[in-house]
Amino acid sequence: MVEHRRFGNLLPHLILLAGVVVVAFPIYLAVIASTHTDSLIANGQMPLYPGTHGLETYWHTIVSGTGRTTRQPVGDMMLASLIMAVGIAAGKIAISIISAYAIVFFSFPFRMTTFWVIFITLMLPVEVRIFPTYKITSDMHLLDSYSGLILPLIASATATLLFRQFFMTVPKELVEASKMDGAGPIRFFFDTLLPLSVTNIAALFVILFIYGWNQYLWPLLITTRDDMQTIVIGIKKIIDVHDALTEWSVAMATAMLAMLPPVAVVVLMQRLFVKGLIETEK
Amino acid sequence: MVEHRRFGNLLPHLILLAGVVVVAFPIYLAVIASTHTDSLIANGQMPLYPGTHGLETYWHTIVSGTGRTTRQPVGDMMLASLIMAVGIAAGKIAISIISAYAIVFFSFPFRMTTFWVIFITLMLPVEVRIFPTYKITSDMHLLDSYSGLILPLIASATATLLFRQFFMTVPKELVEASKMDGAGPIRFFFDTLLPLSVTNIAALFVILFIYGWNQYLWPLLITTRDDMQTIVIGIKKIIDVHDALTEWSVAMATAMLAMLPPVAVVVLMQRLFVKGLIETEK
Amino acid sequence: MANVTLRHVRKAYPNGFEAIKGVDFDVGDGQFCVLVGPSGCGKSTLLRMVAGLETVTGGVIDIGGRIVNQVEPADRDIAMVFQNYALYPHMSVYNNMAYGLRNRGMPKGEIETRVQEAARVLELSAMLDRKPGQLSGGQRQRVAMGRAIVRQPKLFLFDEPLSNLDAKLRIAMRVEIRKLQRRLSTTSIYVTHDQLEAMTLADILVVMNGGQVEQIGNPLDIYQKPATTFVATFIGAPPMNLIPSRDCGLHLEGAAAEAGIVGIRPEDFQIAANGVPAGGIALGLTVETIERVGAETYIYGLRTQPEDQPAVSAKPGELRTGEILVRIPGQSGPAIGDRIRAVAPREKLHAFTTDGRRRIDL
Amino acid sequence: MANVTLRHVRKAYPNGFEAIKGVDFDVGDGQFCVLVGPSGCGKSTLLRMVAGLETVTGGVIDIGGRIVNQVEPADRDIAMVFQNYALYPHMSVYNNMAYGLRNRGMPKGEIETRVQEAARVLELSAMLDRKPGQLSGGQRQRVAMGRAIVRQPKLFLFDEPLSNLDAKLRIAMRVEIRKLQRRLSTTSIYVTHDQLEAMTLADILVVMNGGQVEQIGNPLDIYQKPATTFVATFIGAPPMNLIPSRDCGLHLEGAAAEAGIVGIRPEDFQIAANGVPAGGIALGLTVETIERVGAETYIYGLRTQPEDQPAVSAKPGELRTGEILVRIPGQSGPAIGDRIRAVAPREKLHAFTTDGRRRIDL
Repeated sequence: MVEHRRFGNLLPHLILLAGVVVVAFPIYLAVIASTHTDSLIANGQMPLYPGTHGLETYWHTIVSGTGRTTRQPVGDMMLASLIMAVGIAAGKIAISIISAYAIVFFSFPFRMTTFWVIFITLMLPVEVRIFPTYKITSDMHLLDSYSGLILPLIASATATLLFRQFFMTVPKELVEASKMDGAGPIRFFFDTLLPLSVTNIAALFVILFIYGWNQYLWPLLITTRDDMQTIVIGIKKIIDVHDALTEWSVAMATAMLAMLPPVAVVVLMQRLFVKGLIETEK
Repeated sequence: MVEHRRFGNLLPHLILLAGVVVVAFPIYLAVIASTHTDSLIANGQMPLYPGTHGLETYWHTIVSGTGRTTRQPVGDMMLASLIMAVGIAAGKIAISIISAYAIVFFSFPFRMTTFWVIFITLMLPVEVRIFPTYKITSDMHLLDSYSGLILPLIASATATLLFRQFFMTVPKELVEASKMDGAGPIRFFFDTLLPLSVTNIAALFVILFIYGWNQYLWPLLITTRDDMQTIVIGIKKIIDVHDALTEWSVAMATAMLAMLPPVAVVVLMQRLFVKGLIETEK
Repeated sequence: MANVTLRHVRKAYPNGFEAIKGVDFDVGDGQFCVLVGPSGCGKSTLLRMVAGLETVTGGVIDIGGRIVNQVEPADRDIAMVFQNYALYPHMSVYNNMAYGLRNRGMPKGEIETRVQEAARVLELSAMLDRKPGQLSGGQRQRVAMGRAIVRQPKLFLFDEPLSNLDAKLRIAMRVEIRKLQRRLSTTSIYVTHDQLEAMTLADILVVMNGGQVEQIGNPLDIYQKPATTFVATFIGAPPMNLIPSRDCGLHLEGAAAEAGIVGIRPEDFQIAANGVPAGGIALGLTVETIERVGAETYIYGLRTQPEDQPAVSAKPGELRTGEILVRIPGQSGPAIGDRIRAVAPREKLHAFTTDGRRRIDL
Repeated sequence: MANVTLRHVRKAYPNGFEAIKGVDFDVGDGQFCVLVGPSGCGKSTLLRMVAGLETVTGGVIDIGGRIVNQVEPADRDIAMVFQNYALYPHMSVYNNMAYGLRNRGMPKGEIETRVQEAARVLELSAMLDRKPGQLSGGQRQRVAMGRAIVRQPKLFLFDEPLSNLDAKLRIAMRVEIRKLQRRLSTTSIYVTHDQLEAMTLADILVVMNGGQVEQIGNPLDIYQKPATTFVATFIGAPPMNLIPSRDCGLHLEGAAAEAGIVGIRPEDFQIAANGVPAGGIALGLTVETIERVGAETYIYGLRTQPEDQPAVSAKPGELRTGEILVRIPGQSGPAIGDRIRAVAPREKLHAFTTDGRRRIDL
């Protein structure tokens, strides 16, 4: 009900507008490029309005891919990326919510020590500890499998910390009331903590899905099979062909397709996500 | 002063302990491996205790590198990684704190629309919008430069959101008291908001430094010069040599060295970082 | 020093909600004006409009002869004490007080003098180097006061400054604020929801309800002659008993026909075995609950109430239909279940129109 | 229904802080026991120990003849109402009340009956499907009460259940809780820092300070015969005036030599032009501040005080050295600056040893 006067002037508005243009313009270019023919783009004469080859380019990209470089239709790549991204996001959330629960609501000897050991180790993401992790994954014969793709990525210090922060704001009295009501630790987790975390889980899912979708280095090492090739790897392969024959329209269409699922997740989860983010405003 | 009885039993303790072992064991293996000779490791007879070649291996790795594969001493790689990671972290923090400030404390038309446009665009990290971004970076002749390496990575929706969340918890009355005290928007930002954000900035710096340190795909595309090769790229190159001649000890030493700066940042910033994270407990 | 005048001040939000529906009052030079009312009555909004933190939809706010509707808060020559103190957590006590002066470009020496003087008055001299986080609630409150004092403004604004303190400290700080304001004789506007604070602090009391002023005046005048039933129940604790006057056993001779409600304050009742004071009233009550708090005793009595007679109100926090509260001094009095007769003389009775919006003089 | 007995109950934290330093008391079957004291006195800790939410370092807690030191909270047959209500935000009112019963495996029909009955008593029947977030503060408080009632426990525990409500609602709920407890006649322990709440609710009042019991008894007995100066100032508002008895103008005949402090409640003073009641006292005061709150008037008078005589206390929230508070009924009384004489008869005087730890009967 209460309207608060904020600082108000033109400057921040302009800065933000400039920011929007800078960020959005490349994407606009990509959309435009994907609707023109390759020769037009290669000539450097690409117009700033949409062309007429849009539909056929996208159809071609999805079902048969950029034959020259990746040997895979982009549709298959998207499926592989989707499996990996959902697996990583769901796995990370499950692991981190349980870890945070243990850290916040249980007291056992060396609780904080354990926390810090896990924390420092996990702050080092898979890229940095990639070498030993690769060795172990390979020894466990998990190369070229979705398990090998997903499992080493699902431990997440950041998500654990975020859940820990949220759990810290859960009133102690709620735990105590639960105890009084005869609910043990498992019951408290499922009956109270999990329902209360729904919006936080949704917000984290969005962030982690995009994290998973964007993985490049690990899938590159772990997978050699064409049908497990993710879309980010596909893009890289297209870009690496440094000659005039680059299929620019297909490349740009692939880029657009790669953006779709993250945007879709953001838009679909938006309501829950915003609720999760603005909770402190209540 | 008040001790609260939490749920207490053995199970979570054991689970966490198992977690520590699973996460920490590969790293222990890497440390051990880096202290033995290559032939020993290649034979698959690596012992679980440290060997005697530790110092010479590390010295060799830092000053001359794994000559066969990367043509670069690891010391130089670390410097390149460091410049990139610090640049990305500092840039991300500067941009996102200013954006969050504009979004939270200023009211202008289409404030929320602007917010969402920026947000959705930035939720798509550089990997996904890599194609158009690469094209523009290349058109601006920023290939093979640190600006080209850093600038496209510094827009950060997540950091903006985190600052926004923190700014939301700053009491409105503090802004109003500031106004009463004759402090305009710029003064309020530097005199009050920035000092209050120190711990949050430190916490974000840790996370973003590690994010920057781990970049792989973008540096791979943008840099072709050997002296700008980052350590993550170096590791990848070593690992890609699939033959018996892999210099395992040097590889493991490189892996260890790649972990050092992130660990150092975590440990050095720990006090501020923890303060930033546990603020809600006050 | 300044007069403050509000004329037809209105506040409407873009969503159509009208928070302030036309308020007029004057605060004389050096006077202490208290805005009191239940939460949501608009008192804080009104104060924030005077401070310049909320825009004014209509009407005129005049501070010291200058219309300030369009003036920035920093340029209104006012100082405000916030409910949560709003101290800068990262600055020392000294810097908290000095910050506003520095922003105005005051010379360093003058700042030093003013802060030291304010610290002396508020007994903060020993803790000028501490951060607000190291202070107790009462000390923080003093720092917030100090930050206002050093500015030497024309007008002090207080937004429920004592509501975060515990009961004992609140009483002590109340007395201190009053003494300080008397000494500085700076015009002040003070917002509170606590009628006791309002009664004890105010030179002029403004009772607000639903965005409108219910009554303005000297606190004791308001207590003795509340203009509406709202004021009658809001000012004075425990609240005045209100009884529909056609109700059983209430013969109010000589009252105007429109007098639909009779009010009697709990402390104006006496317990008497028989007799009715000339022109007064007598009520037969069955004692339901007794609260003995030492200095006085509260008796909750149930009046026999015909089923078809609606009583005035039974909102939460108010008395139940047909319940009458009697307050007698000391610790004696009847037991639960006793039948008693409570009588009140005519000069202690209040009469209101049936809608409760107007007082009728008996 | 059950008796509750505490014997030598102690609580020490690993860091050595002793929160409870040996507490003994008994609550009889169906009695309402109130633990009252300033914040940090250990009252909440003690309640949480009875609830089983804090471990017991020493001594014995006995509920209904069973020593419960090692019993889990859920198995103690108790129900607790928390200060912030601790309702499950994602469950409907119905499920909030039913959750504890379901966890105990009670048949569905019985749960339905009990919840409906509790909802009827607490006037919550119309809002059983709502979430706590859609309820007002008073309604949430009722739901918290309901969650306790449906369990039909041996013992109710209340941890400052009214402190989040506004003043009017607090008084109404106070009366309701008392009536409800009388009807259910379930033994209850209630923690509050509000002495008024304590006085009006308690069958047995336990006044705590610094982890120890200062006095146990009937509220009025405690009011009339406080055992220590702490109790004397804590129970009763405004607090009792305490004066070092060797002080100027205090001739207390026939008192024991050890009586170092004399106490007089503000309401026991009268203003008289001359004369001293036999065995009583008379004080000459200069009026400093007057607070007229309608039903009564508070006069803050300054007593002439020799420089070398230390007064009892001047903690924040207490009276300043040499200041005496007099409470007189009505709205008349002296003006600021007047010199008055306040007299009190001998039977209204209290005497304590110099350290304030023991009462001396006059």
